[in-house]
Amino acid sequence: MSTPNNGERILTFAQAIKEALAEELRRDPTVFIIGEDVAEAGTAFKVLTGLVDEFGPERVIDSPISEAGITGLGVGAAMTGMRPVVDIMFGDFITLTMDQMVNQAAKIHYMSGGKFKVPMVLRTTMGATRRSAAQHSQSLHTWFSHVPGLKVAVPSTPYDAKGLLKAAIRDDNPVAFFEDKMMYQTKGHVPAEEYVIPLGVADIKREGSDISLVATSSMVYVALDAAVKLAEIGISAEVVDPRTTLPLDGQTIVESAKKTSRAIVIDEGYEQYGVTAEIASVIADGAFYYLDAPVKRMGAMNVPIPFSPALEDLTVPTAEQVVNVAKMLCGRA
Amino acid sequence: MSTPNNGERILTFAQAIKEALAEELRRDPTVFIIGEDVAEAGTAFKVLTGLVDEFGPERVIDSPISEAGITGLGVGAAMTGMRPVVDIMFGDFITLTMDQMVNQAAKIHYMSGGKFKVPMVLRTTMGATRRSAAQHSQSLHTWFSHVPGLKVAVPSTPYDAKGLLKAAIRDDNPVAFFEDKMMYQTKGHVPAEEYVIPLGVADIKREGSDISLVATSSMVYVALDAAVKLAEIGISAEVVDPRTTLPLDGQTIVESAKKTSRAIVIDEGYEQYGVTAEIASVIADGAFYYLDAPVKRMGAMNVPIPFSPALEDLTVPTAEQVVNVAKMLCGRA
Amino acid sequence: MTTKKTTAAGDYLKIDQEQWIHMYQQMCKIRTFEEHANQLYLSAKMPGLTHMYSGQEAIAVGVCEALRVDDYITSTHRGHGHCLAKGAEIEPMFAELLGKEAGYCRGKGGSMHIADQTKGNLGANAIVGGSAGIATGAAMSAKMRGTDQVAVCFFGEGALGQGLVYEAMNMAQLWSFPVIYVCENNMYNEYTHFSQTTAGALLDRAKAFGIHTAEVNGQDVREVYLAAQTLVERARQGGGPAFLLCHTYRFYGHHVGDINREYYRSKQEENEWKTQRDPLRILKDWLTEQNRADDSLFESIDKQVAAQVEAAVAQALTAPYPDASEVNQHVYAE
Amino acid sequence: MTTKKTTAAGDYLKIDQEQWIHMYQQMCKIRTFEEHANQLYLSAKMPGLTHMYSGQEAIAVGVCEALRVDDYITSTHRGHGHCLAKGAEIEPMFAELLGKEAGYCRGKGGSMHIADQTKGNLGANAIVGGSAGIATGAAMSAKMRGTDQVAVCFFGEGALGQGLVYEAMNMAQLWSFPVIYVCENNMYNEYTHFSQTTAGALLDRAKAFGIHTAEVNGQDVREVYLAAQTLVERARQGGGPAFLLCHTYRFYGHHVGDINREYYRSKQEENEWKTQRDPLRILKDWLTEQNRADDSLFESIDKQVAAQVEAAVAQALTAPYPDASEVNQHVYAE
Ligand SMILES: Cc1ncc(C[n+]2csc(CCOP(=O)(O)OP(=O)(O)O)c2C)c(N)n1
Ligand SMILES: Cc1ncc(C[n+]2csc(CCOP(=O)(O)OP(=O)(O)O)c2C)c(N)n1
Ligand SMILES: [Mg+2]
Ligand SMILES: [Mg+2]
Repeated sequence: MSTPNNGERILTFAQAIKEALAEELRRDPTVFIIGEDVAEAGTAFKVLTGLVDEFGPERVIDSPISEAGITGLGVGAAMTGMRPVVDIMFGDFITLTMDQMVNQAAKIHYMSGGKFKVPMVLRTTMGATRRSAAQHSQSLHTWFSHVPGLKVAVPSTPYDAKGLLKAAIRDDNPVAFFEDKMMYQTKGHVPAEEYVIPLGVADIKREGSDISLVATSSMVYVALDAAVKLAEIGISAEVVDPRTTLPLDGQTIVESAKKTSRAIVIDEGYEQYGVTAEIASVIADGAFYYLDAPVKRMGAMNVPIPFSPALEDLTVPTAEQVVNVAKMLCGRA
Repeated sequence: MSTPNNGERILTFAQAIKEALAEELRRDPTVFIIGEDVAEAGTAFKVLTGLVDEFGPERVIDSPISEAGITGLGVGAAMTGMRPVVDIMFGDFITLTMDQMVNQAAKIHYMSGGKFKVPMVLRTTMGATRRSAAQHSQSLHTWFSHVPGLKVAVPSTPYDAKGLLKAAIRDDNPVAFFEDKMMYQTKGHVPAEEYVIPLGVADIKREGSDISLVATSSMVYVALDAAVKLAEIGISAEVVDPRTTLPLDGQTIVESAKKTSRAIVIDEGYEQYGVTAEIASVIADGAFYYLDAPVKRMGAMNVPIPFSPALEDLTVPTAEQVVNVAKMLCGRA
Repeated sequence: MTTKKTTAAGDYLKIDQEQWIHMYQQMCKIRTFEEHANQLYLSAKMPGLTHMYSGQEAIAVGVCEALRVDDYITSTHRGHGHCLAKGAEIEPMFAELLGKEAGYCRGKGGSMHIADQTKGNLGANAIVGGSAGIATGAAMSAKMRGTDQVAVCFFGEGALGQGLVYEAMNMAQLWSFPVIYVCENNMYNEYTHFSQTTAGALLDRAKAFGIHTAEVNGQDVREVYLAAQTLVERARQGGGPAFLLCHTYRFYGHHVGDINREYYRSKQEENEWKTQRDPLRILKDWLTEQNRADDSLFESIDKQVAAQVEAAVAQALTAPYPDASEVNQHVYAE
Repeated sequence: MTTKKTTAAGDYLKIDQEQWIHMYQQMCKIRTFEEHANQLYLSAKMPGLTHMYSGQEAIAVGVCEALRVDDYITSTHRGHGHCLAKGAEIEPMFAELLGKEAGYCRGKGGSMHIADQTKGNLGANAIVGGSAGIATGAAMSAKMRGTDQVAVCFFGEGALGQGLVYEAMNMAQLWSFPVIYVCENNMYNEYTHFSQTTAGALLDRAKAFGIHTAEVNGQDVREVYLAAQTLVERARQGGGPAFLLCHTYRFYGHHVGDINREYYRSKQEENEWKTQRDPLRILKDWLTEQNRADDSLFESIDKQVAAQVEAAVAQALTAPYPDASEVNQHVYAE
C-alpha cells in the first residue's frame, strides 16, 4: 500500500480532491472548473468549498443545468488551449454527456490524425447506499471504460485521489474521474509535498498469498475489510486496486492472480457487462494455467437501485459476501 | 440451426425487418414508428420503404433530428398505451438517447413498484467497414446490455431478425434492437407463417465438438466461415449465437463450452469492457472445470474506427483470425 | 399574451365556492404534508433527502384543479405537491417517502420517483428536464388513441438548461399535441439564482417554437387556475400545446438539508415571500374579504388536514419495509 | 434586426475589388472540388459517401472572408466548403477523402471529419449539431485566454432539432462569448423538408436566448460577407454572440448517392435554384455589370482552378494509404 499511515498529514477524500484542484489551478492558468453549483455552493457535496474565493468566478464557473452543453464547451476549450475540469454532479447524469464524451472528446485526436488534443477532465460521482434511488446512485464508469480514446480513474484513497486527479488534469487526453460520494469523508494520509500518480498503474493495497481481491473505488474498503476477516481464519488475501480501469494495469492484476491462484473481482457498477467482466476475463485468460478455482465477480445487483434502505443495501457487495465467496474458493466453506 | 434452408422463401435481412414491422403494425393499432426519414425515404438504409404507404404518416412518422426527444416521446407514449418503435439511424447516435433509455425507460417499471410499463423498441444499427468513419460505425450494444431493465437483441439472420423483432415489439419492456447495416442484403429463409422468437434463447448455428465459437450479429458469419475452414483441417467448431445479449442465455453457452472445452467469443463492439468480456467471464466461470484452454475474446480493435479502408478493415475480427486463434487453442498452431 | 392582464377579478366570482374551498384544502394538505416530511428528516426518521414544495402550492393545485382524473401529469424532484394535487392519498405517499411496502411504488421509488397510476401521475423525475419527453409522449399517445386527455409537464426554471425540453416543445407544436408545459420559476437552480444561468426572457424559450404562452403570479391560485383552465381546454379541443410561466418561490431550502442559505439568498427575501406572498394566505384573505368564508372555516380545515396527515405519518412509520425478496422483482414486466 | 434591409448596394462598392475576385475564386474552388468529389464517387474511386456543398458556396466563403486565419470554425458533414473557404489546400483534402496518409487527418477522419489545425478549422462533424458545444467552447477559450479570436459554428437547419444547440446558445449569450452561429437553411434535413420538422420561425430559436440575429440571402456572397463582417467585428469587440440565418439550397443530393430525389423535391425546384440563384453567377453578373470584371477574367480563374483541382486529384489518387501500423496510433496523445 503506497499510502503510509505514519500520522503525518490526514485529509479527507474531499479535501484531497480540492487540494489537487487548487494546486493545478495555481500551477496552470489554463485550468478551470465548470459545473452546476461549483462556485459559491462548492458543489452539492461541498467538495469545492472555498475554491471560488481563491480563483474567482471566471475560473470556478457556475453553469446552467446543461450537462451536454458544459461537456461540449469543455471539448472546444480543451482543443484550443485550455484544460477544463467539467463537474457532473451525479454520475447518473453522464447519460447526458455521452455524445460529447464518446463521439467527440474520445475521437478527436484520432480522427484528426493526431493534430488536435482534448486535455479535459470530467469529474463525477458514483456509489449507492445514500438513499438517493435509481437515478442518483449508479456507478456507470464501465461505459467510458469501453471507449478507446478515454481514460477512466476510480480512486479509492485520498492519497490516490489527489495524485490521480493531478495526473488527469495534466494528461493530454479526456479523462473521466469517478469519486464515490460515500467516500468523501474517508480519511487518509496525503503528504504535503507535491506528487502525481500515473494513470494505468495498479496498487497493491494489501499483500497476501491465498486469494486476490481485485477491487475498485469504495469496494477497496470492502475488500480490505474482508481481508481482515479472512486473515482471522487463516486465509491471506491480497487486495489489488487497479486505480484506473482505462488504461487497465492487467499485468499487475494477472501477476497477483498467478501468485494466489484465486481471484474475486469487486466493483460497484452493475455486474452484467460491467467492470468485473473485463477484469475477470483478463485474469481468467492471463492466469489460466495458475488458477485453482474460477474467478468470481461481485458487482452491484442487476436491478435499478431501490430507494428503500431495506432493499438498497442488498444491492451492493459487502465484506461478508466477499468472505463467503473467498472461503468457498479456498475450499473452506 | 433453426433456419432450415429448404429454398422455401428467401428474404433479405432488411425485408425480414420490414415484414416484422408490417405484421405488427397490422396486428396492433398501438404500434407506431417514429424516426428521421422513416416515412417517404424509408430510412437512410431504405429498410422501411413502402411502410408509410400502407400505414400512413400518422403511424410511420418522420421526426426532427432529435434522438433524445423521440426516445423521450417513445417512453411517454409507451407508458400510456402505445407500443412505439423508435428508429435511431446510426447506432452511434444512441449516445444521445442514453438518459431517456437508461434513466427513464429502463427504470420506470421498477421505480414505480411495477405500476408502469414501457413497452417500446429502439431499433438502431451497428457494424463497421462501410467507410463511414468513427461516428457512424460503432457497435455500442454493450452499454445497453449493462443496464438492468433493458433487453438487447443482436440478430444475425433474417429469420432471427423477424422473429426477435416481433417479440421485441410485443414485449412489455424497453428493448434495444441492433441491426448490422452491412447485413441488410444478407439473405435467408423466412417462413411465410407467423412466428415469434423468445428473447433470451441462444441458437446453435452449427454443431461441433472441438471448440465453441460464440458470436453475435454479423460475427456469426465470421464464425461460420471460420468453422468451414476449421473443418477442412479437422477441427469441429460449434457456432453459438446468443441472439440477445440481455437476457443472456448463459446456460446454452456454457453447455457448449463444457462440451467442446474451448471457446472464442466474437463480437463487433470494442473489445475492452465489451460484450466479449461478459460472455468470456460467464464461460470461464461456468465451464471452469471443463476448459482445456483459456477463453479467448475477439472484439473490434480498441481504436476509434478509422475512415481509411486500409485501416478500417484491420479493426474488425475476420474468419482468418478466428481460425488462427482456434488452431492455437486446439494445439494446432 | 399574459393571462394576468386579461383576468378580471370578476372571473373569479364565476367559480364555484366549493371549488375555492377545495383548492384551499389541497394547498393546506401540501403545506402540512411538507412540514411533516421535514420533521421526519430532522428527526432522522426519513431515509435520504427530500425537496419541499412549500410556497409553490398554488401552482400544482391551480393547474391540477383544471385537469380531469384521466389527464396526465409528469413531475419533478420537488414532486409531493403535484402528486397530492393530482389526487394522491397521503398515507401511501408517506409510506413511499419512508421506503415502505405500502408506498405508491412499494418503497422502490422514494420521494423523487413517486408516481400514482390511478390518478394519471406518470411520476416524479430526478433528472432535471427528464420528463419533458415523457409528458409530450403521453400527449402524443392521447392524440393517437383519439382520447381528449391532456398532459401537463411540471418543471422548474432550471430545466430550461436541458436541451431535451426544446426538442420536445418543437415536436409538440409541430404535431399539435395536447401538452401544457408548466414552468415554475422559483428563481433558484439549487443554490444559483436563475438569472446567472438563464439568458433572455423565459417566455421566449417557448415562443421560439410558436408555442402559445401565458404568465401568471404563481402565488395566486386564482390566476393559476383560470389560466390553466383556458390552456387545458384549448389543448383538449385540439388547439395544441401551451407554456405557462408561473412566478413563485420555495419557502425553504433546495432540499431539507439546505439550512444555511444566506450565501445565496437573503433572509429578508425569504421573509418577504413568506409573509407577503403566501398562496394560502392570499386565497384565505380573498375568500374572507368576499365574505365567502371565515376564520372558523379555515381553522376547521387546517385541523382536519393536520389530523389526517398526522395519522398518515403514524401509520407510515409503523408500516413494514418491503421484503428482501422484492429487491429483484419488477426489474422486468412479465 | 435583419441585415438584409440595412445593407445598401453602395456598401458593396466599399469592398476592395481584389476581395470580390478572391471570393469568386474561393467559390469556384469549392464548386470544382465538389464536382470532382462526385466524380470520384461515381467512378468508385472514393470510399464511402460524401455530402456536396454545391449551391451553398456563398455562405462558407462570405463568412470565412470575414475571419482571420486564427479565428476558429466548426463544420458539418457537409464540410468541404467550410474547409476550403477557411484556407485549406486542395490536395490534402482530396487525400483525406480518399483515405490517404497525405490527408489532413492522415486518412483517419475522411470527408466527415476533415479538420485543418493550421487554419483554425476545428473539424467537420458527423453528429448533427454536435459541434455547437465545441465552437462555443472555442469562443470561451478565446475569451479566457484574452485573445480577440472569434469562433464560427456552421450548421444546417436540421441541427435545430438537437437540444445541445440550445444549451450552447444559452451559455454563449449568458457569458457573452465571441461565437457566431451560422445556420445554413437549405430547406432539407436529408430527405425531409424542414417545414415538417421545424415549428415556429428559425430566428426565434436564437432570439429565445436574447441572441442578436441577422438574416441574409445565402446565395449572395455580398450579403453574406457584409453581414458576417458586422457580426464578427461585433463579437471581436466583446459584443457577444450572434446568429446568422442564411437561406440557401443544395444543388445536388443529400449525399453523392442520393440520385433520385423527386419523391422529396421537384426537378423544377432544383432547376430554379440552379439557374436563378447560383451564387457564382450572382457575383459574376454583378461584377460584370459594374464593369469590374469581364468574362475573360472568370474564364481564366475557372481554368486555373480546374487545373489546380485536377492536379490535386491526380496526386491524391496515387498517394499511399497509411501504413497498417497506423491503425492504433493517435488513440491517445502522448
Ligand atoms: C440532469 C440533472 N442535472 C442536475 C441535477 C441536480 N439537481 C437537482 S434539482 C436541481 C435544480 C433544479 O432547479 P429547478 O429546475 O429550477 O427546480 P427547483 O429545484 O427550483 O424546483 C439540480 C441542478 C439533476 N437532478 N438532474
Ligand atoms: C445526431 C445525428 N442524427 C442524425 C444524423 C444523420 N444525418 C446526417 S445529415 C442529416 C440531415 C442534416 O440536415 P441539416 O442539418 O439541415 O444539414 P444539411 O444536410 O442540409 O446540410 C441527418 C439526419 C446525424 N449525422 N447525426
Ligand atoms: Mg428553480
Ligand atoms: Mg438542411
